[in-house]
Amino acid sequence: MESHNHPSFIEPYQGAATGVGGILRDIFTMGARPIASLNSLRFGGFDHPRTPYLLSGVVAGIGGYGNCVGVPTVGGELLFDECYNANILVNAFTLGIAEKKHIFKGVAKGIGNPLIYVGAKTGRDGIHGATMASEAFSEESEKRRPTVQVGDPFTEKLLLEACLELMKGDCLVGIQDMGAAGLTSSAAEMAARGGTGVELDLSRIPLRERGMTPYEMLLSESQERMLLVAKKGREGEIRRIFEKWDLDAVVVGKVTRDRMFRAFFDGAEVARIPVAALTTDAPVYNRPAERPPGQDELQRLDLEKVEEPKDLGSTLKLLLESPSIACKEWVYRQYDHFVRSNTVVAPGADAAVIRIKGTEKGLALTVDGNGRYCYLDPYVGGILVVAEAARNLACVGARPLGLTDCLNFGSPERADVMWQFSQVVQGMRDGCVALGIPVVSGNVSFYNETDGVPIYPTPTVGMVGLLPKVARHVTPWFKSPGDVVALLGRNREELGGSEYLKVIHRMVKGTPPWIDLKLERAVQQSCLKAIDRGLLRSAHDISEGGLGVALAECCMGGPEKPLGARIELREMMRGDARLFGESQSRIIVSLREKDLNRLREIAAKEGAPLQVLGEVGGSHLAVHPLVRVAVEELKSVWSSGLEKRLK
Amino acid sequence: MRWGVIVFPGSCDEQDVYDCLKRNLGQRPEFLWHKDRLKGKFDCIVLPGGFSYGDYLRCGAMARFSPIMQGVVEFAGKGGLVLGICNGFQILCEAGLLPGALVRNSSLQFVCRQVFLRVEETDSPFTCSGKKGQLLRMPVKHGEGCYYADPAVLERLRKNRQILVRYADSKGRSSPAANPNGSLDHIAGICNEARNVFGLMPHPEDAGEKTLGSEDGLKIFSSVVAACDKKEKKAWLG
Amino acid sequence: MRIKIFVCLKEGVLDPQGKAVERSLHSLGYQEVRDVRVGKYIEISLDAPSREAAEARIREMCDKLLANPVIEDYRFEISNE
Amino acid sequence: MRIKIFVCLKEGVLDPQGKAVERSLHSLGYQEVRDVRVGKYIEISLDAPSREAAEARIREMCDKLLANPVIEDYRFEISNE
Ligand SMILES: Nc1ncnc2c1ncn2[C@@H]1O[C@H](COP(=O)(O)OP(=O)(O)O)[C@@H](O)[C@H]1O
Repeated sequence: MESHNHPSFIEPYQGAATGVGGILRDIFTMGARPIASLNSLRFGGFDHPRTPYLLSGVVAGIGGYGNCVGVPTVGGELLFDECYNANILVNAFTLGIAEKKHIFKGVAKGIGNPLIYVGAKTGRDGIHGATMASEAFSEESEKRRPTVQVGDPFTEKLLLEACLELMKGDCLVGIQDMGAAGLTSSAAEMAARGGTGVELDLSRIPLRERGMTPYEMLLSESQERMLLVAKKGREGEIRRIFEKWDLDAVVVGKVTRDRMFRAFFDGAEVARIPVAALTTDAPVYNRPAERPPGQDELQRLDLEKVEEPKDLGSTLKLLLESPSIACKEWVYRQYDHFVRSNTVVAPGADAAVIRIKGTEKGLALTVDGNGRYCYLDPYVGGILVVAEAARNLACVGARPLGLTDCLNFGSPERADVMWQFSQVVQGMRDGCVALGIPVVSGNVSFYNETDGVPIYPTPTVGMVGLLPKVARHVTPWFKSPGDVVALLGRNREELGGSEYLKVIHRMVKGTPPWIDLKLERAVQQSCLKAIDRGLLRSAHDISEGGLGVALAECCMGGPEKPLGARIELREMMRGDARLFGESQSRIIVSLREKDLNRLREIAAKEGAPLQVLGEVGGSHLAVHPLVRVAVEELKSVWSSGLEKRLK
Repeated sequence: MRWGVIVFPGSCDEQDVYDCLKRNLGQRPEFLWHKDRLKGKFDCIVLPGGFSYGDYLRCGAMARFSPIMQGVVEFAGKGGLVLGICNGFQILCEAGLLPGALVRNSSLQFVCRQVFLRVEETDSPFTCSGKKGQLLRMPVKHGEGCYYADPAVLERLRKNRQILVRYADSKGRSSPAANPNGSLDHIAGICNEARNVFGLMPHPEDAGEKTLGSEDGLKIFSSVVAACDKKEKKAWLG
Repeated sequence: MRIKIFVCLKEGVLDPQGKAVERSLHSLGYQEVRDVRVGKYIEISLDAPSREAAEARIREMCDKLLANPVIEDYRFEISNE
Repeated sequence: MRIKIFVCLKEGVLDPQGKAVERSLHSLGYQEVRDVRVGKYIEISLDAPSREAAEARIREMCDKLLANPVIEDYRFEISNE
């Protein structure tokens, strides 16, 4: 997972596009073919004048790049909050599949082996890009017009095919994408991993512009370039493959013994520095962290003062059409989610499902995050993001294989932000340990703040799960009238940090929902086992908007005709909390009546509460005694919620 | 049957077409590199979807000059079957093998969604296994799939019954809502006058299996197989 | 020589991009704007023995590649930069 | 008044379209072609009390909507058609 937050704010289309390009290169540089992408996006409120422009540009950029390279974008998430007005988040996730025997690393080994530059030519793009990405915004930097890179997905596609073709043979020693700080960091990092040095002849770098200085060549962040270390004597083979794909492949240096990074230009040495000074010996920060004094006040929520709406049906509709909850089809119909013909569950479900050709297996993918929870309680928020992602996988029938993350925060030079950061990381760790999920990679994006105001601490996670039999997968939507609707998990009176408080009462207060990781595990295991045994016809995680919104989504969210449901909710708590509270560890399932007892047995064995809510049927969503609304009406507000704000 | 699937730089769907033919129809397709000349004997050449040459300038504009295309034009001239899907359709139009052009979607946005195609004519090698009025469900995914032709050309297409498939809704009716790109006369795919060259925007190869949501796409490929099986190859000309 | 080539959709071919730009300009308060058309603008440098020779070459390039005669018209200007 | 607006990527900004067109022209045998840039060409009609007034309005429109100052430059010509 990678962030491209700052560039996307400056130039949304190109910023997002090059973000996708970067993460794709990270994948295929390892010898893996990228098979699916997702993205996690945050934008400001719709009353902010730039929001529609930024959103349209980012979505078009993600689609424009991914579609052209031929990698399906199968899912993502998109939330809106004023705290992102001047600092949008664009986090891109890509999954690739590699053969275990054929994994490549960015390592420079074998004294005398050639360093080969492949891909696009070098221009003056993004010089100092790496420093720009790590600087807080101010009115001043807006004016400075940092150089924005333009992506060339066509060249990326050629580079992808050429690299994968090259990797089938045995002439490659190491390979790395030229990312932040370009040639300098890729060459130095490869040398550091190999315990070697590198010598570069800058006069040979393929250039796009005239008169570039060695300094510029070393720091250019031009896209769609890679640095290879090849076996000596095999240069011709490599050149032939890249020629076939119309790409440059030029020997620009060699691996040396002396552990020095050296660059020459026109015969003169222009740089000479120990590799370690650029890599392993870089300073490690230990920044002060402190809980801000205002945190207690933030967590205080007096529900007495929150007036319960008289007409909960209208409230439900308001929530369904609010941009964070509304249908995201406007976004994902701009992404090719079918290419490679593996997509079994397309965007719109709790998790996407792709099959692995030639096997019975499938992979489920999801990205999740809730900055508001982390703002109110970063430790609990950290747990919740992990739990939700795993729950989303459970809903389609997949057990987690691993997690990657992108940690988006304000300036680490602030003690309060560092406190949020360390709390979130601890929470995520505890969540991962409890649920048995390894963290395999990730990314950190700091300085997401403008004029002294940081964004909510926003970790986003990408999680991948395995379905042993892809045909067994389950989707969130009700399937046929007469099916029983049941709830795995427990409703609690919790409104703190909810979308309902935010949208209806304009309040961001309280503590986020409570979580018991044992209960969470029990609920997920029950769902997974029931799916394994073919008992469930649908399963849907309850998240933003609570039970009310989740039920509505079960009724109308699917690609087929909407279905109604008759539900009884007789718990002793206020109606708005019953419907819109965001208690964790809950999954709405539907099943044939004859299977109910078997589900009961599973839930009892796992220790998960199970409660029958009602049945599928009719043309209304009726939650007795709180609301009764025609499903068509819900569908119409939900489907148009996002698009009408973009007009 | 001998299928050739052309790989242009920037093709994305060639593997999907290949797999669909092989796995779902037991065919033995072969990839053809765009820089090569067309050699060997083929019954049907497929130009797959994707972004040949990045779709810079105009979709398909540069691909038509690929060395292999000269052979494809000759092959088509001799009555060989040529199927262009999405970007392939655009290339066939640019190359003059099909009339008209594909322009920017009226929404100005890329569109990826499931659509229904209504089979309009069955006397073609690409639709001969279908029934008139039959609905086929398959995805579209393109930014420039709005078919355009001037009125005289359009009239000719209608008169010669070259419009083989149109966009429709689940009930089989054409309407602006069922038309994903603003295509003239709801055109989803057309053939040439000789009926041996067919281009369509939707992707039959992505609708080849129940697991992927639909197997209606097989109708297009199996029509080709049926047409080629016939002793009298031109039987579909009616 | 530096050549500027303008490629525009033919009269009669729908120009949704032009329409969209016009709508946006109106909503930004530029009510006085009409008849917006959006096309392509291509600049190339060329060595040619004469202006006439250059013209002939460019016409060829446009007919073959740079414009699609089914939907587009083109024109160009030559300057001696 | 009829206005012609040319929007081009700034010098130094990668122009993938231009590069691809150049490569195609070369492979079609137009070896003499160099420095291809592809941009947008926008034509609009406008009523304005004076040329200066028109210029000011157009500059605004370009800055706000028609060009993206981060990566693009623009220029325009006014004619009295
Ligand atoms: N938040 C994180 N969680 C887990 N792993 C991380 C995290 N941040 C970085 N990493 C890992 O540390 C390594 C270096 O990360 P980073 O400095 O972001 O690399 P780059 O800038 O090259 O993408 C990568 O393997 C990355 O996956």
